[in-house]
Amino acid sequence: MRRLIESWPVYRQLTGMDPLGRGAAVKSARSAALTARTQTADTVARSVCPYCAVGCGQRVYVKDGVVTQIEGDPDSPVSRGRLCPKGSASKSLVTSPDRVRTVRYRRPYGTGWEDLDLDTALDMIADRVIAARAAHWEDRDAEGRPLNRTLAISSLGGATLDNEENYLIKKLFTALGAVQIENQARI
Amino acid sequence: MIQGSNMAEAHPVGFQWVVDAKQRGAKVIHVDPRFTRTSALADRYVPIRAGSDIAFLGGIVNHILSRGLDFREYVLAYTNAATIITKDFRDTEDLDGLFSGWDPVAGVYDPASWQYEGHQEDSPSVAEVAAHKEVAGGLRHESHGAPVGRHTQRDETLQDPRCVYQILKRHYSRYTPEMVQEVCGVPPDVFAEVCRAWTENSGRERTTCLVYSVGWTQHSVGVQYIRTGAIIQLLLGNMGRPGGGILALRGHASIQGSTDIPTLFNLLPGYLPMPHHAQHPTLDKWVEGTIHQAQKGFWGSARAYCVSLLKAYWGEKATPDNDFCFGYLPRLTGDHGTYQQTLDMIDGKICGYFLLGQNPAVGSAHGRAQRLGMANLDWLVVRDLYEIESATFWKNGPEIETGEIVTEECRTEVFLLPAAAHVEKEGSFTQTQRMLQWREKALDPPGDCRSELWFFYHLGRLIRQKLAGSTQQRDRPILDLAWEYPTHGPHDEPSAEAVLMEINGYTLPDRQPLSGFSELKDDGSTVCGCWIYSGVFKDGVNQAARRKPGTDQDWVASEWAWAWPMNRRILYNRASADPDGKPWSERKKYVWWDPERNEWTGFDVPDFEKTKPPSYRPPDGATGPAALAGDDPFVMQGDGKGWLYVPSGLIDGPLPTHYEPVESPIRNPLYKQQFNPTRRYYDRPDNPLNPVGSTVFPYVFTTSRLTEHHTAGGMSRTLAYLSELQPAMFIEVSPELAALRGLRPLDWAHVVTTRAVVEARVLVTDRLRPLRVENHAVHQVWLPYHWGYAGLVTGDAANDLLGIALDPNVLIQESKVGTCDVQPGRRPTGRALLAYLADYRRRAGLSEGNQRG
Amino acid sequence: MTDFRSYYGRPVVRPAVWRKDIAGYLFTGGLAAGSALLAAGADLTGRPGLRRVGRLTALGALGASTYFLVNDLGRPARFHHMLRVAKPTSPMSVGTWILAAFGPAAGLAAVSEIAPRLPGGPARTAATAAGRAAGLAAAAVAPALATYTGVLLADTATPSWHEAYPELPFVFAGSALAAGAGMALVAAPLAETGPARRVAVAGAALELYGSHRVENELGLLSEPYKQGRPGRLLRAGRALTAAGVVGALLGRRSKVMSVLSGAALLAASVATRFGIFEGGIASAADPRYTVVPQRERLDRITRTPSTPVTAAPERAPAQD
Amino acid sequence: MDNAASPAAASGYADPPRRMGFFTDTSVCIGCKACEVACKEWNGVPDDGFNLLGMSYDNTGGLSANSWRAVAFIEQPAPPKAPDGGAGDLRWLMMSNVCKHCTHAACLDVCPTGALFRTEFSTVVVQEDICNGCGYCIPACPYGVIDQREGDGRAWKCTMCYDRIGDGLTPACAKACPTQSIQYGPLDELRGRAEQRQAKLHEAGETSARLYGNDPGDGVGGDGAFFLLLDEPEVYGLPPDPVVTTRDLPKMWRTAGLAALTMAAAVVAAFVGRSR
Ligand SMILES: Nc1nc2c(c(=O)[nH]1)N[C@H]1C(S)=C(S)[C@@H](COP(=O)(O)OP(=O)(O)OC[C@H]3O[C@@H](n4cnc5c(=O)[nH]c(N)nc54)[C@H](O)[C@@H]3O)O[C@H]1N2
Ligand SMILES: Nc1nc2c(c(=O)[nH]1)N[C@H]1C(S)=C(S)[C@@H](COP(=O)(O)OP(=O)(O)OC[C@H]3O[C@@H](n4cnc5c(=O)[nH]c(N)nc54)[C@H](O)[C@@H]3O)O[C@H]1N2
Ligand code: SF4
Ligand code: SF4
Ligand code: SF4
Ligand code: SF4
Ligand code: SF4
Ligand SMILES: [Mo]
Repeated sequence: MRRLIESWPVYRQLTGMDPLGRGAAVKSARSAALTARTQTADTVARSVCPYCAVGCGQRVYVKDGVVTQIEGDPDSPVSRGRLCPKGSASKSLVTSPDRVRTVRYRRPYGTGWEDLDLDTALDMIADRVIAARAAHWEDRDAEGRPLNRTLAISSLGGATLDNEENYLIKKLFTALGAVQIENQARI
Repeated sequence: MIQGSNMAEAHPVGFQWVVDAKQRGAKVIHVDPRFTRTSALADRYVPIRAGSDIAFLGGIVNHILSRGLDFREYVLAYTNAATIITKDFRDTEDLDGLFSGWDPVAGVYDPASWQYEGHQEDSPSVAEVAAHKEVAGGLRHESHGAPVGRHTQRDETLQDPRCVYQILKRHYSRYTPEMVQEVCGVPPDVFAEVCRAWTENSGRERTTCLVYSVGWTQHSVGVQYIRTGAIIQLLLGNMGRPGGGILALRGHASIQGSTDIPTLFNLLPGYLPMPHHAQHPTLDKWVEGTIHQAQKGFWGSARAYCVSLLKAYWGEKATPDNDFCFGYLPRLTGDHGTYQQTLDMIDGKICGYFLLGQNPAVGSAHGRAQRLGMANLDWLVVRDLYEIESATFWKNGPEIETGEIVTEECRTEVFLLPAAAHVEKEGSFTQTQRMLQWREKALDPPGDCRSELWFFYHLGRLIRQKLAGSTQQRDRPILDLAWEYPTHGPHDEPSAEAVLMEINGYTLPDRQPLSGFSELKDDGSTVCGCWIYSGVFKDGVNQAARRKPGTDQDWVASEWAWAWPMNRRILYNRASADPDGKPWSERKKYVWWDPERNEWTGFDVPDFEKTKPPSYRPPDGATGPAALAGDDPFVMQGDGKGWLYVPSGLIDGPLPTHYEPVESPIRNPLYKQQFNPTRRYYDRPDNPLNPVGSTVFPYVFTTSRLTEHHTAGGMSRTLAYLSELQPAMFIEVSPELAALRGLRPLDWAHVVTTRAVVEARVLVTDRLRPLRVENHAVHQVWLPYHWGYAGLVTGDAANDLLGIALDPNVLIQESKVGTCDVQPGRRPTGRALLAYLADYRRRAGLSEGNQRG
Repeated sequence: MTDFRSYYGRPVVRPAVWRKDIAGYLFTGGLAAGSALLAAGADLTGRPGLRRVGRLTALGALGASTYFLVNDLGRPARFHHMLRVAKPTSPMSVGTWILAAFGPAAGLAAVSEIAPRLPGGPARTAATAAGRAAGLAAAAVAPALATYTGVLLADTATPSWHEAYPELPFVFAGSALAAGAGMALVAAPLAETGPARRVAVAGAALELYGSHRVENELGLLSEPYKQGRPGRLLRAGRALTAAGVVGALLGRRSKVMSVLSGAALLAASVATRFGIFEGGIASAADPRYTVVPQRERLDRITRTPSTPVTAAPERAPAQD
Repeated sequence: MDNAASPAAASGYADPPRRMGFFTDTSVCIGCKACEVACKEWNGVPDDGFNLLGMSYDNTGGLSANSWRAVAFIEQPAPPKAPDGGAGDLRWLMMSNVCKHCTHAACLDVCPTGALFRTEFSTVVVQEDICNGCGYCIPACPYGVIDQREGDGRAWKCTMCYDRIGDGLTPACAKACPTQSIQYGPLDELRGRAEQRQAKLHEAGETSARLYGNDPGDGVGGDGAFFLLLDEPEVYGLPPDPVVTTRDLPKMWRTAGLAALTMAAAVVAAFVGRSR
């Protein structure tokens, strides 16, 4: 009871240094306990903004398996901790409920999406790649010079991806004889 | 000097350095068709007609040369100004817009007459040039310049009429301030101010930095825009020096990386060419194709780079006996670029398409062609974070509305696979200054989301598994592929560091990481996935992951991440010192020769052999790096010089020349030749162009970006916090044009080209203004290209307005300028839209057989 | 009209988000106060009919007031947070405590009206005494209840409210008296309405004088009270007040006349409150009323006229 | 003056830390709106609707319960050229508006629940666990800052990232701002810096530069978040000479007292006068 009364701001107004009830007397327990959630994160990863080529440094804070904040990395000599609106929206980019999180499949002539198991999808894609190569393989040109390729497969994209990813993409496609590999550098 | 870039909006955080410089007293000039947020912060904004930059910059070259304002010592020592050109060379000034060697049948030049004197025989044949054009060979020169022999004839007095300096002077003498006004719409007093500012702020004590980005590249003469900028920067001695240079602001997070380790049809990692069926039948020919035999510079070791890459691809299977599996590489026969592919899809030539974080339905030129192409595939794999337009064209696109795509009749099988986001995987991005920055993984991706690394590793594994035992010759390369990477975690994620290690390179058989490309061997004893990245895993340490705080370092901050090549932050930095190796000025010192210690030293890693003194002169017969003299700073160039004049390697000529964009309201005021004669254009009924000077399409439009959105919108129109900031597709028009066409603020208007009609809300603004060009007003309008039909905020895609016409050197589309009509109100819908367009085409005099007016 | 510059014609200060509840509360609070005062007077002067009407009205109006106040809260369930603090700088806090004092008193007074129905004896006596004490207590607080609302509105950045701070308490005091009297005229026995008629006259005089000043003495800031709906409301209020007073004075002997004039006074009070309320909101919604007086004040101080106005290039309309 | 320097001390904090504030230098603002986004991401503020407003590039439309930073865009003819030439004949002004964290904060003074309070850093913060949505703070603010959130009912505005600064961090908006148009720090330091910046701009011929809200002698006792502007405040949607409404409160109470007495007297007279 006493505690209750002592926590009553009017009481604190009357007894403390804040008679007008402007500051200390009216601060709530919640306010008193506030801390920045970055301070209580489980882990912090040093990352880089996924949008543009400035390459601003980011720190990614994770709590209970969820990204709770992404902000500029002050250590970065490129960005000095700053981020533009896009970089600042990175948390939404990662956590948005609108992100696709499961495989979506549209069958030929289909009118809507269907669910598909990831492994099945991978398997189906592998089959299609193999079939396209087999059906449209070009061994040699008209003069008998080697071509070793297929023009039935195309790929586009890479500028949002990691160097390691682009490396594997180019390596695999090249070994498969697919040459029509392109990305944003062309546009 | 910011031109062709909207740095404050497209690279906002980079722009902090411009603001800093401005506060320290730098003057900022912005040259752009429209007043942007960059202009708002500039000291001087110069409005220019879109597509006329060469005339503007050429005028500056003329200003410099006619007054002798060049940094003569630098120009003489470090550029090819003194080099003599063949006597057969004829300029556009002599041939009304064409250089000598034009072959109208092949549509390319025979560049023999452009060569350095004595190098005529080095010139590629017309057939080779034509092949080069098809495969965008120019892009290779991003890193290594064109092949040219080392010995050149020079006139150190610069008086010889055939020396580059004099040729340049003659070529640009007609680019007078009056001509600049006539072509660009820039008044002479404003132009004079720019000339003065640029020249006065260059030289020994001062440097000027030039910034461009896709406002320059996306033109049918884009490469030559940049070339003109390079000429000015070389003439004024701004290259290789701190505060100088040309800052090409690149686009996506790792667009630089995806060019270095290219997912591009014509390149292999490190700008090695994809072999061409005719030009590169053998390993030797292929290696030769990358360099000139007697070339100076670091391309001399190309064989080691090539062999090490083949070793990285085919591992133990690659042996000297089988030319390191060179035969496994697929061959190019011509243009396999993205736009050619699009048209091939329409023509039913392509079965399957992978979209790996790209959204051509909105982002690529000629959106309608993109979507019709995708609707004509057997299968499409879209890997993305969001349900983008390129994954939903079969149910939501504008062609559904017009009936050109009918869902029930569209056969394309679509797999939309969710991608892992940047925090859900580890790996490196290469940012715009060639710096690789490693990202730590923060958490696992949710649900079915996976990295590209995972997808391709396992796809490869699965295909190899399915093909195991195949005796088909075509399956050898995939079965022999070195495809073992350690995996970890619940999803068997491959190790990105293991891949980076392969990219860096290691020795065989003991797998010791290499510390740089100079350690590469051509005998198969080294593996290296991308030679220019060699060193990123030096000492077995992931150098890209270095995170020494910038505040704990000097201003070059070379211990933050890692830049290629060899952690060098400014390229050609040897030029920051004078020929004797002393800094040009104390204020601007960067890298210099330390005579005490007999080595190059400074703030950065010297872009020069560390112990080669300035006085070094190569012995006769030297090639490769050894052929570079102690004062040849442009170490990747065939002659070690900065090229004012490009004798070899460019499709459209050795000197930048003003041509009109493929769609222009006026005739070329300079020459009879209207367009870039070598531009790449796909002449087909579904790719019509607006006729030159058409009164039906009287206005100029340009398309670009907003701070608040990102490219095709998949990463911004999906997010509420960005969508609300720019919630609707709009068009900016000047008050004058608004009055002319009856456009009212916030009302609808629609824009028409021969390809499409796009509607948008109207923003009337003084930031756009009509320019007086050739004595009449040219009205320019501007459209952001971020909108599409998916996402939280939707709108018509500006790219539908564009046709496909490309720069001949790199096959980039001209999306920065076109002509159009603008009308008030919303556009027609459904079938009526097609009729409306057909009527426009008819009025413009375009019939189905006549696409070009 | 003075030229001024603004940001696309957008308001500078934010109009109150209060709904009609608060205008209603201004009226019911005043009615409660006026009635409580009349009831106390009637009690002391032996006018049970008038007393009863006063007490019951006070309670009813108080109930309505409470409803309006709570209903207007964004988080009604947190109404009690008002009692966390006692802040003299906050008219709403002061008002809360006034209501807290007035409410039980008025309630008790009203409940005591059952006294006559109680069996005689100590219970009835006690109830009567308690009723008197409570009624007097309520009456003591009533003037504060009636006038603090003037401060409530004036203590804002809403230009035409703030500028009217010398007038508003008087307008509201008058309006409260007139309303209380009006209710008495409607419901009390004709014979006991004498004081109510006199109160009506006094209230009307205060209200009319005050609102005349509000509408005419605030310079530019009077404008919102003269235009549009607020102007119509205030004009109606004036007409009704006048009619009510005349009726009150002339209709001494007619119940019908009394009821009509009482109703007119009540309606007048409603109209005046809503007029003042909405006039203030209108003044906040137009940047002119914020910018021009401040700019003039600044120019008076610095004596350098502001940058000449080149018609601002506001090509776009102010709003979507 | 002492209390003005540390309103926290006047609000019951013994030995408070230095007063923290914002200096927003609009002359380097690039209108990128990172401040708006960073604020929303940190504070979980809902979006403000997708409306094209046609107010140059401002589609936020000012501060609100759902926009605690809002960037204003003004396109206008450039003032007469500075000696060494200007950017041309056009100017595009941008300013990131925010709560001023007034020294004399009307919102705080009028709040009947104590939800609005002065922190130890002298900032003004709404306590979301206390606010009952009475709405009084809203018309009280002379800058039109604080606002009620639809569907939520409570009042919201910038907290100067009370949770962050308590841990020694920079507020999210200031941290993100690419050009440091928003500077966060001890208020007295910021005031000094601002004066230097203004002087420098004047030297450079940018004579339209002026400080706003930096003067502890102004009608609100100076702002905890003040600005360098390039035109009159009203052009940016700011009041030219705001005065905290509670400055007149004593007079108001006196008037109310007088009115109350008048009222009481009138009633007494009505009963006493005739019954005599
Ligand atoms: N906010 C934001 N930032 C981005 C992106 C984004 O979408 N949004 N995208 C990223 C990507 S992928 C890229 S490539 C970069 C691009 O960065 P930028 O190239 O800066 O972007 P743009 O806005 O396309 O074009 C720049 C400017 O070129 C101007 N321009 C158009 N035609 C001409 C011309 O003929 N001459 C001259 N001198 N100027 C012309 C346009 O008016 C525009 O202001 O930005 C990256 N950063
Ligand atoms: N008219 C006109 N057209 C233009 C331009 C112009 O200026 N004017 N600019 C051109 C330029 S420079 C460019 S770069 C293009 C850009 O055009 P696009 O690249 O087609 O557009 P983005 O929206 O950036 O597409 C990238 C996609 O990658 C996804 N993504 C992001 N990260 C990942 C990841 O890790 N993995 C996977 N699988 N997906 C990911 C995003 O969600 C997004 O949908 O547009 C070009 N088109
Ligand atoms: S924060 Fe902005 S500027 Fe920095 S990398 Fe990201 S998108 Fe580019
Ligand atoms: S600006 Fe308004 S909301 Fe902010 S502290 Fe001052 S009065 Fe309160
Ligand atoms: S709305 Fe909330 S913060 Fe505002 S005055 Fe009322 S209780 Fe205080
Ligand atoms: S200080 Fe924090 S709460 Fe205030 S505007 Fe900035 S980010 Fe938002
Ligand atoms: S973040 Fe900084 S530069 Fe960007 S709009 Fe906000 S204040 Fe201006
Ligand atoms: Mo790009």
